[in-house]
Amino acid sequence: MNFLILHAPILIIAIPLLAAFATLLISKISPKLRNIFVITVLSFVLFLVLLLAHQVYTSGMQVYVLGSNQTTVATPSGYSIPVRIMLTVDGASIFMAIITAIVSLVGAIYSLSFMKKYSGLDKYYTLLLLMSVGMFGMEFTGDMFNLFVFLEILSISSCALVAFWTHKGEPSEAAFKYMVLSCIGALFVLFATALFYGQYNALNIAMIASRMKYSLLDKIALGLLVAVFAMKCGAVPMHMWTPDAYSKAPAPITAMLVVASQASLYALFRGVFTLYNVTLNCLTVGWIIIILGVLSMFIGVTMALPQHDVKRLMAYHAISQTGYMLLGIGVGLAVLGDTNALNSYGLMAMKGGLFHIINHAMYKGLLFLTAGAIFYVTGTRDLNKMGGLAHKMPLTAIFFMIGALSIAGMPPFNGFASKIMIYESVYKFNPVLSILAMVVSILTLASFVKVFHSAFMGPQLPEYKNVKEVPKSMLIGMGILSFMIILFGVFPDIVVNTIVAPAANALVNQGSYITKILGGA
Amino acid sequence: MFTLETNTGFWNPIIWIIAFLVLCIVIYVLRSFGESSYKKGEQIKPFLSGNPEPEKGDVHIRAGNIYWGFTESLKEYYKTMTNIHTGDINDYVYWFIGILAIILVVVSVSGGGL
Amino acid sequence: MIYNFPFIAAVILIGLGVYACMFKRNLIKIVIGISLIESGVNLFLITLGYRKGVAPIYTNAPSGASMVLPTPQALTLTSIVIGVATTALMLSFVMTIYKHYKTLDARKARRLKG
Amino acid sequence: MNKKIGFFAFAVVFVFFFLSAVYLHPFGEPSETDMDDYFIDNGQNETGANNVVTSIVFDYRGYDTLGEATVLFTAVAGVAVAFRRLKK
Amino acid sequence: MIEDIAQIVVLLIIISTGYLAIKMKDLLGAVISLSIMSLLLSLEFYILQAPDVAIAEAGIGAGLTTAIFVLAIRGTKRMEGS
Amino acid sequence: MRGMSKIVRTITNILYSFIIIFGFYIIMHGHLTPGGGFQGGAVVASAFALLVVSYGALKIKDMLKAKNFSVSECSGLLAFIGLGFLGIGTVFFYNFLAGKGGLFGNVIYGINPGDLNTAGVLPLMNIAVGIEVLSGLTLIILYMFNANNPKEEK
Repeated sequence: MNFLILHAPILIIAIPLLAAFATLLISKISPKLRNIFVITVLSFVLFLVLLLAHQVYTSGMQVYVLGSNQTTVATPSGYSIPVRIMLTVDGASIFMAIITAIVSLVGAIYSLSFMKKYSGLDKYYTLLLLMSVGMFGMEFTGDMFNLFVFLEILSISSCALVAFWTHKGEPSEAAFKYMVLSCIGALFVLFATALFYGQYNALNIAMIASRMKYSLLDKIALGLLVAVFAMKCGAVPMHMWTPDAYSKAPAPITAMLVVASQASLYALFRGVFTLYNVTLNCLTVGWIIIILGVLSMFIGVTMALPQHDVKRLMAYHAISQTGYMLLGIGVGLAVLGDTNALNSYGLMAMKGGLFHIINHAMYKGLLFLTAGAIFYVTGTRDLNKMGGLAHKMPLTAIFFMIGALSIAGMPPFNGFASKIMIYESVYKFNPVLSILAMVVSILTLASFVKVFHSAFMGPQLPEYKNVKEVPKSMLIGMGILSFMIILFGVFPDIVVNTIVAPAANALVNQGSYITKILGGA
Repeated sequence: MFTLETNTGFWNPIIWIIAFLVLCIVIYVLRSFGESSYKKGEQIKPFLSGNPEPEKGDVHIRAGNIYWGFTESLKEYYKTMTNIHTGDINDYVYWFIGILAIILVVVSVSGGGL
Repeated sequence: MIYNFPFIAAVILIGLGVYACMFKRNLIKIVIGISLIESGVNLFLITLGYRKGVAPIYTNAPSGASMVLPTPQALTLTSIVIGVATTALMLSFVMTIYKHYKTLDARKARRLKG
Repeated sequence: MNKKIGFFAFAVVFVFFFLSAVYLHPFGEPSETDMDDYFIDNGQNETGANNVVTSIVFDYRGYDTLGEATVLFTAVAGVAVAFRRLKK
Repeated sequence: MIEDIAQIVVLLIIISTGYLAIKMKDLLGAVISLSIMSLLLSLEFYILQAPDVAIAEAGIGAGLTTAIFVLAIRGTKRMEGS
Repeated sequence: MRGMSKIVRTITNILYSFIIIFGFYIIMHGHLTPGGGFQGGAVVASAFALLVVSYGALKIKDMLKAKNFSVSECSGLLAFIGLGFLGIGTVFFYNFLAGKGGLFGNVIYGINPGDLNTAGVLPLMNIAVGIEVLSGLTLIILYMFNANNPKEEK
């Protein structure tokens, strides 16, 4: 057990990686064995993540230095600079890792029956594992160049999965657009890394942060990082790839793509809070993020209303919900230098934003999975052709209702808990933003009423006389997420205090992060 | 345990769940006051006034018709928005580079931090 | 004597690539543009690591000479392989798009919009 | 019209890239070199490889190399997915 | 001195081949231009004392990337316009 | 696409074995001279690309099988990550063989021609990565080539 805890950070990344390489070989033996193997591996990873989470919450940040002769000593003896790659697992990283592990497992379980009738499944599961590796790698890394490498793994595997259905042209088109944007973005991140390297001769995030001078080059690097990661998480007006990619990917992949965008969001926060923190002009950068967030909220939800492709509609809602997170974190960043304001409402806004991340991963994942279930039985995503499905698929209808009420911020579901945190704290910062957020919430409810009405309500349509409830593994996948939503809704206090508050504190306290890695400098 | 303290207020899901249950009971009680001798199928006919019963598919309001008024009144807005969402890869890169330019200018003009 | 000319050359390559991504309609031209950005960034990294000296290899090195910085070379090695991987995947997407759409024009190959 | 705005944005971004090239340290004189000096001084002792670049690629930053090999593997799987034969 | 001049010349040719690569209407020509640029880039890497990267760039950039591009152009269309 | 003329094939026949040997030389001497797994793998893969181009789809089907390359790619990667896992007694990716003496050589410091067996796990990793890269890049070429010639597959 001690061995597992000590090596947990690398095992969480290396085991799915090993499994991904082995999956191609195993599926040559038997497809059934491969399915069991993938599920086992992802469950074991979830177990490891929870173990590591317990360790992080009891004894603080974990550092794992790869390839040295001791796991935790970052700098070689006699030198004050870390030369090896290290994994740093603090509250924020483990928070994202929990989300990633849960959603990956659910996605894999759901895929068992959803993807059964398609060919190329060995590559599908390989890519699915690699995608979760990419996310874990981005979340745990403490090194700028390593971040770039795992960003590429994540974007390549997710693009390949978006283009999985090659019998039509649209998935390839969506994947190509996503790929071009993420390639340019990743290369810009590499350029920013090169700027840091040129000035400080360091690639380690803590080392760069401790040497940060905020010169013109740092400003350019900051601009590049903010723009790229905001684009990767789908902030308006760089969101155009999101509806394309989300609507054309297979449903379990879409649920994972949501988490992938949140990993980029995490990278944005890591860059702004840990690399720069108070050296930067907090108010300006905070307002940039707030404006991106508000635009995302408003344009996302208004564009969602007239859509008639159910997954495209949900993709626009994903953009709109990303706006809430950006708003919450942006307010936290804007008051970062001001201790009073930070304690009175800034930290609460950040907690709200972070809590919204985990809530959003759960309910948006659930909604995309129910959309996949609808597609599975009807063969269409067009809302105009649907109706009366609740007669035959009562469980899916209930799951959809849970997700829809949660995303609209209806009490007592979890969406409400995080939204009220954002409303109240943002109201103190700027009342207009808060009111806008409420309006967006109402519009969200309105458009989900539309989906629910046109897909599930109404008389039973003649063309869907023979539909049946979806297979068991899909129900299990959706059931897990609904259970999590209700759990988070009923016990918001426990969730906020155990996993969200450490994440917010880890982001704000740059000093303790640097001290932990470089020693008391 | 159930109460989430935000700094200005609090939020307790249990109260809401209890309120919801009470509401359900009230509705159930109200429903039990209704006519108990309702017969399915036969008593609809007076409402149709002798007309034939419409097909099931026609009764259902399709998605395209919901919120028609809303989109109609915001026609100009939606026109601009659809113009922006061209689906052209060059435009995607346009927007990305444009926002990058704005952020770079704002960040570098606004000067140092603390 | 040459001041920062290698840096500037690298930046010009990046600029050419971004230009191609923004203004060229042909999908393969866009991929070529990304290839150019990548070459530019690689050149930039290698140039960052240069100082007067020999290659960082002890085999057959002249004694007493200083060596150029080895880290950027390792990073560039990584980034070159990543580059060929992304290029291959993008080109395979282009081929699939051509198979279904029969065009390489970014303005015609857009069924996803709105 | 649209093209002009796009070109303007491109010009602004390019100017910033250009500035970053000009404001860096002069070519051939890196300002700080402590990490790389460590590699040059101790690389041979610690790993036994004469080629310092190899010792960085496979030892000090071996994890990056693993990621890079994974990227290639992912791309191959992606190409295979794009060109696979579809079940009828 | 002579090295600096050589470097400037190589860099200028790199930039001009890069320009040609995005300017040519014939995609095959553009790809060949890109390949020449890669080759010169590997020469430049060699001048900058990075033989490891030079071999990689010559093998991957000039060889395999070109092959992949040519295969893709064979599978699609050769001319940019029309 | 049909194969090229007889002259090209003859030259390829002579040339490709030399290129492959040169590639493996680069892989093996990665820790002593410029080169390593990636560069050597790329050189070997370009030899295979030459074969593909000069022989065309008909014959290449028998000579280079995508399935075999896929297996060797996976096994190369598994060997690489396995070497990482072997060091997990101390830390993942720990170079547990370097400077151990005996079979693994004693390191001579400073400027020297060096020995093949000194660098611990680095040469093994070079070989593993070399196998992975050469089969990965060849697979990409093969897949794209086969996608261009769907009719000739039978």
